[in-house]
Amino acid sequence: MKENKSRKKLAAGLIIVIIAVGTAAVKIGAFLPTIGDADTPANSYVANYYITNAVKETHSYNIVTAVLADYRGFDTLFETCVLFLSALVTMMVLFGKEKVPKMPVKNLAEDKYSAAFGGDIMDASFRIVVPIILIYGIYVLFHGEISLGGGFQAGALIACAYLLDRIIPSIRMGRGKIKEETALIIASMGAFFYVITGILPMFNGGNFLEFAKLPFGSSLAAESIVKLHTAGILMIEVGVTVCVMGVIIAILEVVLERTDFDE
Amino acid sequence: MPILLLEGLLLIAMIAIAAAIILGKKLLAATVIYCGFSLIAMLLYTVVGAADVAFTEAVIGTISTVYFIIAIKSIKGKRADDERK
Amino acid sequence: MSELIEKLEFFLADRGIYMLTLILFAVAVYGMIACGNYMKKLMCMNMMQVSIIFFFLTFGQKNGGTLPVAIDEVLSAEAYINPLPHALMLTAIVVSLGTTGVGLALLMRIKDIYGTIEEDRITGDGGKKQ
Amino acid sequence: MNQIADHLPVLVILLPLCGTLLCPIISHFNINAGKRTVITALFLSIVCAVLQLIQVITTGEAIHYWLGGWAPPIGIEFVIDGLNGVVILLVAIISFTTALYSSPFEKLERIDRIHSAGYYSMLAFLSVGLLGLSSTGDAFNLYVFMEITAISGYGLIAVGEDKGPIASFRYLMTGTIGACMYLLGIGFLYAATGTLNMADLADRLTGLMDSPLIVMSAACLIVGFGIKMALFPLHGWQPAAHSYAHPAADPMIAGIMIKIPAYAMLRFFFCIFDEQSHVMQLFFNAIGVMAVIGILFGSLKALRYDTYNKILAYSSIGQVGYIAMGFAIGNFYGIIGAILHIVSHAFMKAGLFYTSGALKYKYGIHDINELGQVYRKMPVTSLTMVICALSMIGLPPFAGFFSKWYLALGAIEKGNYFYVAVLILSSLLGAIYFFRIMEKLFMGEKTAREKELPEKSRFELPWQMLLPLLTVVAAVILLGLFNAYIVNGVLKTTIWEVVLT
Repeated sequence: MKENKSRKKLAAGLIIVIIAVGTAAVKIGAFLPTIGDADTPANSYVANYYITNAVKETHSYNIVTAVLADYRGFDTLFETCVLFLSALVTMMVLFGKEKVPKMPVKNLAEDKYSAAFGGDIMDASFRIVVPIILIYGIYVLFHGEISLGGGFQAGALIACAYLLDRIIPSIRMGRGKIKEETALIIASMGAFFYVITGILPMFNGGNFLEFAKLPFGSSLAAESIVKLHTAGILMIEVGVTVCVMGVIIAILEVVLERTDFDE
Repeated sequence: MPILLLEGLLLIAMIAIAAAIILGKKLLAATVIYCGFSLIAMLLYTVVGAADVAFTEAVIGTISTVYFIIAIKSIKGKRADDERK
Repeated sequence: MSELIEKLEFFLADRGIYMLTLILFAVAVYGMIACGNYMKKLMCMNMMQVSIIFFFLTFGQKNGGTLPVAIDEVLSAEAYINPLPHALMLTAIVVSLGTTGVGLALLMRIKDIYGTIEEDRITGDGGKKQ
Repeated sequence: MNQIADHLPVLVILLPLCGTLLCPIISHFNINAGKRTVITALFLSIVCAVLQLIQVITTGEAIHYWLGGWAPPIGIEFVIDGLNGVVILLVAIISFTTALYSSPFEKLERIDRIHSAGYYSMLAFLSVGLLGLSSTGDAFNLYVFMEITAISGYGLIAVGEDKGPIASFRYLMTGTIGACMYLLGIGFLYAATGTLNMADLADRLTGLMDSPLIVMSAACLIVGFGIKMALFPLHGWQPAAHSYAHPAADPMIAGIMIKIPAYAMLRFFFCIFDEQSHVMQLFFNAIGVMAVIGILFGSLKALRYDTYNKILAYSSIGQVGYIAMGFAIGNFYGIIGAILHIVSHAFMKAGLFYTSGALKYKYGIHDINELGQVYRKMPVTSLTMVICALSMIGLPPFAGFFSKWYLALGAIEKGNYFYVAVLILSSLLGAIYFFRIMEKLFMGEKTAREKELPEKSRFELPWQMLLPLLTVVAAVILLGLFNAYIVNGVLKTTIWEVVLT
């Protein structure tokens, strides 16, 4: 009874919020630029510079990747750091503290249907899926500047491939586990690789993350500078991939450690 | 330009899902609906033209739903343990 | 009928989409404040972030613009959608994943310590006690 | 790296970042080496901060550092002027001393490798976030740094005492709402101007100040920054978070984590928005009301508690109110007062939390009723406590007096005597609750019993803990004695040129 009453209260509050904010938002919306208009300040000032110059300056056909990895590469560095930090915090909060008591291991051959996460069909199909996911992940990584995708998605896909391998069969078999600490170290190394990529130009007279001054090319011709931008973007994407992969593996390993699927 | 109409419909669906999650009773059901929410969000990003963001949202939606389900599993599992004792 | 649709679309372009986005934002914030269950609070937090991300993407739209993936080297500014909000929101979306991960970890720890994730039970047990 | 001097602004942040990223792998081989890496990196960061501040003062111009070599509206830039040079130095000093201070606690708890390395990584990440927050010149970059600060803060609060996780979870909820409000505010600004660089925003906003978009944006930013700096009606997360955080990291969380958002708010409201416009005056009045209620509420609430950390936490709510009051006054003296209060209160509150941690370390004391006669065993700690408390109350030779003095001058110049009355009243209340602590300290009966510590030290505390205490005492006294030089030599020109234009 009491629960029903509180739910009614909740619903009433919800309706009030929707109506109140709706009426207020109609007024606010009128001041915001009309959707689809190309001449608003948001669409015409800095954005046009990116669109017209990105390919020329960075040789990255995906303009979003160009902005993300080159023009605003510093943001992306700290975005990677945020992910690493979240893995670190998860680890600090959960690792080694009052684990769930593991159920005694039953004779697994007898109830293999209940023991595994998936069952036989998943067990058979994942063997086909995992290599494809891996290949797709690597494709997304190296193709990120031409088509959609980039380091983050690639890292997540590779981590997903590992996780399928981890979740579906190995609760029965217990093989192929990356330790939590190892995963965390992999993640930190990925982020550190990003930082190193940023520091290298500083030895060559450039600013932090200034890919045009990467100490790889010898000539200062325009073509080689564009190639240096490509190299720089690729390097940081690799760093992001490694970091994201490590982070997702670390978090899920920590969490899986506390979970029983034997119910 | 019927795209805006589509956007509006998707947004209304998202508001409905948000209300359902807030008012719903069962946690697991809320998680499954939340998965639908991130699917609609992905569609919305695609409609708007942000294909990169949609790709990321698809990946993140999957991962965060897995997080939520594992968390519920671990929380539920322990409660079952407590009751057994 | 088509006239009605045209009017509706004009309304949506002018203010309707913003209105719906802000309503979604408000509903999510309301859920974060009013829901008693911490898991639901986390879901509402995610929804709030989605609404903000969508808010940024809305005013990057352009009539007649296509995806910001260039086909050739000569580009005109009108032909492509504004790429800057997309790049910003990619960052924001990843940050939101990080926050969710931390939130879930804390949730499990709270479950370990208090044995529940309902807010009234926790505050009743002495969460607010000095 | 032929010219290190060119890269100082980014090196200040990069050194702790490298330290924190290398800490897990180095700790894998040797725990102490990982810890020392972080501490060394933080120390080098202080050196860079000092060098860059000297460079700013001698040349008299702001340093602009273009990250990635892209010019400002296209790329991200760091802007270092006299104002944030001081704030960066403050953050670097407190991060270093806190990292040093943490090492004895680790032996006390006998924690394993991962937790030790993770603790130092999080501490250094907090430092990175705060340093970035105060040096960046890009609005969206500020959001990213804000999240770095917040997430490392959640971690450091959650690994604290038993109620840490719940305090941390509440902070996570509130803090995320704050960050989203900030992002919404940036969204409105971006919709109105099309740029994210702060200097460029200021240029393009002239003449737009009465537009409803800007009003909405300012409202969102007040809520966002207000949550992050625990301004009065939005302070809900703060007392629990500050009381239950890890005792070694608490000085940093309580000392600077709520001050740097206040500094960022100053940058937004005075450098980007036109503070003379009619709309902003209304907002400043609103902030003033929040500040006054916050000051009185925090001081009164602090009287009610017996837990040392709770008293300090509620006192922080009041002290943040002073900073907000400085913004509300809005003239030269008000800004000077706010900036000086950011710096001096960071040292004072960090010092008080250092003493709180020392008491926990040696006696396990949480409650002020157990403080009796502790001063005989811990003279330096008691001295620090007394000096910081006197400075908090606002007695003349110490740093806390001067910030209140400038705030009062500003209020008088503006003709607002109500603020002066509030300042005096709250100083009296502060005197009451700090003298309560000191009375217990010097006149109470002896009740506390020493804990058994893992290692004996020659002094009352290990030297790693004494050094931060002495640093804070020195800073509070020096800031008081050389106040005129700091104001005239460093802050004055910058405030006239950058803030009040």
